[in-house]
Amino acid sequence: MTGTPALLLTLAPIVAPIAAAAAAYLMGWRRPVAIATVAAAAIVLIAGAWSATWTADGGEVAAGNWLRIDALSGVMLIVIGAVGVVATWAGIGYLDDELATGHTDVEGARRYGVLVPLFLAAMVVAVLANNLGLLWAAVEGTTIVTAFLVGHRRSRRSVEASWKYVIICSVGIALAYLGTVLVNYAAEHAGVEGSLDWTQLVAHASELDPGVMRLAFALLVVGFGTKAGLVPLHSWLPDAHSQAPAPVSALMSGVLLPVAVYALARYRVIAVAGIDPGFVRGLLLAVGLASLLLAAGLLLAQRDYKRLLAYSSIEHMALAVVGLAIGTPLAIAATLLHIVGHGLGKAVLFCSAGEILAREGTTRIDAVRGLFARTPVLAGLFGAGLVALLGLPPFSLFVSEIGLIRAMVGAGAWWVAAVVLLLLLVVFVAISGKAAGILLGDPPSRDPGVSAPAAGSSGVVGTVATVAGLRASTVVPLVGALVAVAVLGIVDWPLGQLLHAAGQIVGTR
Amino acid sequence: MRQLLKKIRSTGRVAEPAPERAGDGDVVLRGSVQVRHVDAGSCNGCEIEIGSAFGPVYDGERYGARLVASPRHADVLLVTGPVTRNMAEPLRKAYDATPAPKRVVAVGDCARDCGVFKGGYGVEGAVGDVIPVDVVVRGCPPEPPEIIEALRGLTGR
Amino acid sequence: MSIGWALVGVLVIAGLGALGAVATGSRGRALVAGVSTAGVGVFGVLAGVSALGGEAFSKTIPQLLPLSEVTVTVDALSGLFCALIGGVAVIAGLYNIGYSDGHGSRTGQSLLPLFVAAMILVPAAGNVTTFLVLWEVMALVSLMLVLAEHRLRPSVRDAGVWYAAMTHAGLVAILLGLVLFASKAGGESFTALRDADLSTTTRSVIFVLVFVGFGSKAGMVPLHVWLPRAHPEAPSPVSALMSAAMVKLGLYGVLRVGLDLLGGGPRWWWLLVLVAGGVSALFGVLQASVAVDLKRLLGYSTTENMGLILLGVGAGGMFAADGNRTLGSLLIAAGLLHALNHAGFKTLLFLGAGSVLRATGLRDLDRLGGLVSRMPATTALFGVGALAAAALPPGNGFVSEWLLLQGLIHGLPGADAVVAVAMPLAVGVVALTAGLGVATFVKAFGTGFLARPRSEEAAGAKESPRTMRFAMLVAAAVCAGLAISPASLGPALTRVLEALPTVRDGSPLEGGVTLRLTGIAGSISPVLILAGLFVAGLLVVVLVRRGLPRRESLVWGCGGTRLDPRMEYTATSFAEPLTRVFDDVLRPEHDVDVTHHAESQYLIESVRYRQRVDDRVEAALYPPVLAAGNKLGAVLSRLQNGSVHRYLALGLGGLIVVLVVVGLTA
Amino acid sequence: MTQLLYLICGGLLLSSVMVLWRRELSAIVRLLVVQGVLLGALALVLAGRLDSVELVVVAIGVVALKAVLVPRILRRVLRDGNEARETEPLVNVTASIVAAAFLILLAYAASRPLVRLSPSAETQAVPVGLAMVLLGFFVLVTRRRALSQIVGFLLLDNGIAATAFLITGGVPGIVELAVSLDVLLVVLVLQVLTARLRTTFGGTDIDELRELHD
Amino acid sequence: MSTLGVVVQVVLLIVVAPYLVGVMRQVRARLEGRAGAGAGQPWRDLRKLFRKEPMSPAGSSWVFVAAPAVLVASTLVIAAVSPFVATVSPLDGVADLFAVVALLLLGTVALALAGLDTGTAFGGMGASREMTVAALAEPTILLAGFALSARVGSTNLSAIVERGQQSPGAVLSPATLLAAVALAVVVVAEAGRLPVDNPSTHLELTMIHEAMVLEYAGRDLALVEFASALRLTVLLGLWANLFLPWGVATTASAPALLLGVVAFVAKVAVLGAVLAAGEVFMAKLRLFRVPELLAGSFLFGVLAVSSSFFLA
Repeated sequence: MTGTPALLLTLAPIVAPIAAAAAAYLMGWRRPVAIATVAAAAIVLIAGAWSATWTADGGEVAAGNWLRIDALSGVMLIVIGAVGVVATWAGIGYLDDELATGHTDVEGARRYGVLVPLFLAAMVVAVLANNLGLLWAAVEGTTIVTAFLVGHRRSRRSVEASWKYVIICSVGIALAYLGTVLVNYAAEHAGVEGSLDWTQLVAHASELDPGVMRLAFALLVVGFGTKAGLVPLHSWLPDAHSQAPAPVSALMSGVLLPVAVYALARYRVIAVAGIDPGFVRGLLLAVGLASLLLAAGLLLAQRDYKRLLAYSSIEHMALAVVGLAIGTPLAIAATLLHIVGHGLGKAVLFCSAGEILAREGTTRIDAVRGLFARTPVLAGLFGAGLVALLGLPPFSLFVSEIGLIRAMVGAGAWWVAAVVLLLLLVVFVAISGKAAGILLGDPPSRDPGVSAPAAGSSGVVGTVATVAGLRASTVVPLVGALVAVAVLGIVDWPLGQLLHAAGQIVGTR
Repeated sequence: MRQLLKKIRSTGRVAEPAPERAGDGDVVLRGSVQVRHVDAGSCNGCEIEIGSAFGPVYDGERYGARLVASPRHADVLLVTGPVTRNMAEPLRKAYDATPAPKRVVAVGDCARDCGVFKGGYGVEGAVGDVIPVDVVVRGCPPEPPEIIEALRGLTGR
Repeated sequence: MSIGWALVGVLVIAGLGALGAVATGSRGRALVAGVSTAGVGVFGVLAGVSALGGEAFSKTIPQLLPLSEVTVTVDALSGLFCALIGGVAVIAGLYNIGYSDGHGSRTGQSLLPLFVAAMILVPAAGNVTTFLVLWEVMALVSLMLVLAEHRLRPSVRDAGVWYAAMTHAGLVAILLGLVLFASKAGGESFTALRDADLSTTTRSVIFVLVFVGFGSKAGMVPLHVWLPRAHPEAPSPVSALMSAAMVKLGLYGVLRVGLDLLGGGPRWWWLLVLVAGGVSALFGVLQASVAVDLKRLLGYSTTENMGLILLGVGAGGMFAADGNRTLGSLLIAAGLLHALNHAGFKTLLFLGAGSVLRATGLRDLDRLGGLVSRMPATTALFGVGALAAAALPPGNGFVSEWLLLQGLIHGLPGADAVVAVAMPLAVGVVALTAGLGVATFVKAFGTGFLARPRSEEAAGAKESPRTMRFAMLVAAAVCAGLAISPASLGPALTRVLEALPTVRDGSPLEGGVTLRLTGIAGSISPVLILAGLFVAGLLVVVLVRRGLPRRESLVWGCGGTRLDPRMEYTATSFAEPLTRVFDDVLRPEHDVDVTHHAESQYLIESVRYRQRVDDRVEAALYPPVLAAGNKLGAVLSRLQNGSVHRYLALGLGGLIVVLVVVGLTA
Repeated sequence: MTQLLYLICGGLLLSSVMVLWRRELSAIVRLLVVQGVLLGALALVLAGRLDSVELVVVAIGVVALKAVLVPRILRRVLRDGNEARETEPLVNVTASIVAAAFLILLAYAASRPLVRLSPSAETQAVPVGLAMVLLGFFVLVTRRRALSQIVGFLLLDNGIAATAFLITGGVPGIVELAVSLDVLLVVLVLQVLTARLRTTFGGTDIDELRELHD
Repeated sequence: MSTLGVVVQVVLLIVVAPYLVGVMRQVRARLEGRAGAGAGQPWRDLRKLFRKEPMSPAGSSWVFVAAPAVLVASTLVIAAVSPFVATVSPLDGVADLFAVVALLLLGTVALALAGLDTGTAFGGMGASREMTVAALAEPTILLAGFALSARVGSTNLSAIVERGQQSPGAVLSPATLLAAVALAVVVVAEAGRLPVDNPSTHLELTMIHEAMVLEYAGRDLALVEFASALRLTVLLGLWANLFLPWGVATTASAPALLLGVVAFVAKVAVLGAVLAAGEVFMAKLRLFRVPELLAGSFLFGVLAVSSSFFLA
């Protein structure tokens, strides 16, 4: 599809969040603005779903040279939209609590209201960009937008986290820029018209100079790998994710990291055509497996549940990158399904972890005990999210992990499959052991006054619908997300065709 | 082992010839008497004699009398000594634990009438004061043939 | 009823049951969950029986499961396991009505029918992904059921984590094996796998992987560690379902992949199975014989029985690989029969243990006792199960162990050295296992139920409600049926063996009253044994009934005035000789605490003695792994020490490495 | 012209190494100004060689941004605090210089394929850009002050810009604009964060940021 | 007609069993220089015990009452089906070596449970020890059975005995001899004789079998004693006929049965006498040396099986 409808379809998901941001800027954080933000995210989701009617069978929605939706972008749009809806919806309650407990003020809430939709918009631009330079700029933009979101609370720790976040990500993304420059160089030299247009580059991929492209791809992997939380510049991730407000963590983990992986997927298509596929696979595998090992080891040693979730994100992104490395259509489809499932699952986890933090006042794993006995609904959400993230059925991550393993073995890399499975086993043991401590058992008897944080915000809670002590506005989107992940794991229809098409775009035999 | 064999051969039978049969014995127990020995406070003189009554020389077993480990298995309680305060209850229990039909044989003067211990502060009384006695064997201590004689009166062999 | 509709019934009832249990209040919840579980079980049995009757079913649903599709295939082999699981579920469901009445948790009760449904569907899976999904659903649901009582005991949490970890490790092995299989075969439906033409090495790798995975589910040593933890901690109907039904799916997996999909294999595969089975049987029974926790004892006994079953299957596979189909089919039939028998008596035993637990709150045999007069029906029914589990006639366990022994000893003529060494040892293992098994169940029944109670809890025990007793009665009846007429299962077992191409060889057993083996000389008649015992017993009773009436008297305590129940032999003391004999294997730990009088150290106020027998395999194998994991974590967390400079240095280092690599590989 | 080009590149490299050497923060900012001017000059030279008007505009923009705007922000950061000097770096100066030599060699080795693709005077100088990137990274790794880290990042960015100029005469205009905007925004963000660091931690020694760790 | 054989055999064993015990006691008494009570004393004891009052200890249950009957019944079944006098039996489906072993074990279990049911320390101790010995004896029995059946291709006792009669030379084969030794040890252990257990001990701490039955009285005790005599007879008879199968009737004709009866009585009497004589020379082993003895016999069992394979 091209022309004006295409332009509308591509611009709507960009403009809607920007409009919401503008509204927040003008009106401050109010209920209508909050709803508008959710609506903006919903528009992204709808745009993704709608575009699927063209892209699922291999078509595309193009608006000029700059913006374009194909199946791959479509999947990413759906991820952004879906996770965005969940995070912004659950964020309403979060911000209410923050305001009620004095952790933030009206100005802080306004800033939150402006930055979150901008963050969404930047990511939408990144996945819609057909120009790799624009893609880079959008990804870099997310760093700038989220810098103040990470440091939203202005405590020592959040300032520290945001400094680390900005410095490390800026460096990483600068390296990606260098890679982009080199691609541009190779493209100009090969006489590619519109030298950073992805469609053009793919068309002429085999003519690009392999020497330059190798260097470029290596820099891009390190650079975008930074944003995706991959070794060696992964270190910002646990700090930023554990300090950011829960909905922002959800967005960063569930969407931002996959967007960076998405960028790598785009570049991979160009790289494999021109240079030795063994180099591409080897590089991605090295980065992916090293990240997986790192995540597994640090999960074992973890004492903080928000950092636990952060390392789990590294683990899943590492899996996704291993999927890219394998690169068969099945591997790509499985990777994308994995990203979808991970995004929704992680959103649930971060939001519920935020709720736990609000109640318990600590993020230490061994300080939280017997959650099921005290707040069954919250513990249920957290537990179900973990089950999903550990890759257990009926959630889609199980199917996608099997798909990934099948793809690995099918591509002859059965040793990779073995290593990945082993590391995933370590991850499983680590997370399940710690989760059991948090969730199960009889709660420690404590003074009735200490568990007051939830009660402290009752002034606000009293006015909204609650489910077992939780806001409906928190429970509904989280339950919805879990149901969605489960449905995706059982039924083929919503995404199957789209994933298949995306697999055909990125995948190589 | 060869030495033992040689000794067995050289020793031969040590049991003395059995005296004449004393009577027809008890109707129920005829031919078989299992004996539970209860020391109710004896000076152990009677015990030595009982021991030799079941030794190879007097061989009480040839008349169908056999020592057993539990009153449940016994037909006859062979009680010795004056019944001390501490042993009165156990003696009653042992009697109760013995299945009917059962007989009690009081062995020795002490068992019969407390002997020299009569009136002692720790003595409850004679055996007959605690449980019903059927046969009394006199003597301090009685000799093995007298004990055997009493038992043969029950087995009838 | 057609298999397809039966499976639909399984799903529908499970779904309705789960929803119903969620919606019902605490009063009716156990009833809803129990009835629906039993209902699911009934449909499972129906499906299984149809399949065993010769009906086959296959259906593919491409709309389900992204990246793959759902394929359901039911043949006789699947049918046997569907029926087995269904049967256990019917009993456990009925039992649950009384057991969980009023205090079953919403989650635990609503998951019960789903668990059964998942188990019934596992053997019906027809392609790799479907199988794995159902397998893992089953694992997950069972995990949640194990955790159902997490608030009551901290040990539940540990058990859950161990269970989760081990079952996931098993999944990893199975997943890798099956995926490798599917990728080499070029398709993931079982039909494609069956037709695949693979190299011997590949086949061996696949077999070893899946055997490790299924072995972990079947409780094979050294992957059994979850079993004696998880089974005791789960609510009793769940213990019964896990121990009697779920572990059997490990056997199903070995049979399905090893003998059906891979179509047999070289002899060493099956020697491996045999050895693993033998080791598990011995280790399991040894641990059971010294266990003091009733449910832990039953858990180890499951390891033992699964070991025996796999020993039979391994020996059968060996003979089949040698071309001796007569013995191959006989031994595998023996294994299958023992699987059925084990399902029967282990259900009964776990339910019995559950009744005891419910009545007294105790699993500790040392503190039980005296239940025979307080819970007469439960005691009698547990006794029936114990008799069967001890593999004594006229119990049902005897027949299958007899078959197993027959198969093992007939392999000797015409054998080569491997068989000639393996078979006597296997017979020795089976015999020692049987002997220790008898001691184990004498202990369980004798110290747990007989004599006088050793604690106030046991003294206050009340008989279980009628539904629980009825469920146990059904289980006992099933055991009795299996004991009396094993020959009637002949046709069904024959049909199962027909699904295993390298093994099938006519019907391995036949006959009515007397069970006869085909191809070799051997016959046994459980009915006659039972009749003989009955007649002889009657004769004895009639002949000696005359005489004086029975009298009750105090226990003979050598005249002692006080004889309290603490002086009774306990389970620990009962097992003491065995503990001492197998000292080197069990390595018991003794603690002696001596408390002296305050006035003088020569006067002792009390002596406290405690003996603990830990799982030595676990102690030897698992702590080093855990330590290595922690070490890895400690090393890696040094990378993450908070310093931005270190983080950036890591990045610079990475960049330099990448640049060097790019430069070098140019 | 080629000589001029090489001279400018030499100046760029030298100024990067000087950053490693100097301790005065104000001097380091001055070095950044110099580097900004040299980058502008590089763009101008290239504009001359490639006959590109667009590059002239870019050159002006570069000077405005990198020699005027950004240093101004940095000076404000410097003025707000009272930390005039870099504290003891994590790697001492001598070792830094040796490391710099190694990094420059690595840059030469790594950029061989770039040179090989189209050997010209400009591309011969590409290793300088790459070396600046690595040196900037090195500054980030070893220098403790918040300001020094910003400078490190800017050095890295300048290196990339130089590389971009040298190999293709710059990326497409809109991308260039976006990149510049991004750099500016990053510096602004970092400036705000530095201020927050100062209020929450009482200083800008980045090595003090050790609360978040495993 | 074969039913006659069964009846004859059962009656014979019932009659003979107490006499066997009497003979053994008499042999022992004579070797100890005593006169002895005569071979008929066990029957006199039994007659008296049957007339006495049975007693149940307080707190015991139906298990205690039922155990003696089960013990006797299980032994009677063995007495009925095994080829003691004749190999033709209508109960062929039961005359399996493994079934017989299992039935023996069933009796042991019944008694052990009764011992536990009394709730005394001695009962439990006896049960514990008895089960330990039984468990450890099990591998030897089955392996010896394996060795014997390997030659015949069946574990049916009649088949093994008949084969032994057809080829008398095979009795002297290494496998059979080794199996005989192994089984002899097991017979001693199962029958509760020295050096595993001392049937005439009065010291509770050394008891195994006796400790379990300490609470039995009257006709219960009679049944237990009778059963233990019958088990001894059955075990000795089985051993005799498996290794010395001469004289066992292969048809149900009267002369053959008569010969069978005579041969059986003679064999059992001789074996009993030998066993009793041997006991005079032996002391009881410490309980924890018993496993060593049984392990030794297990080794013989393994050797028997492998020699039947490697030396065949």
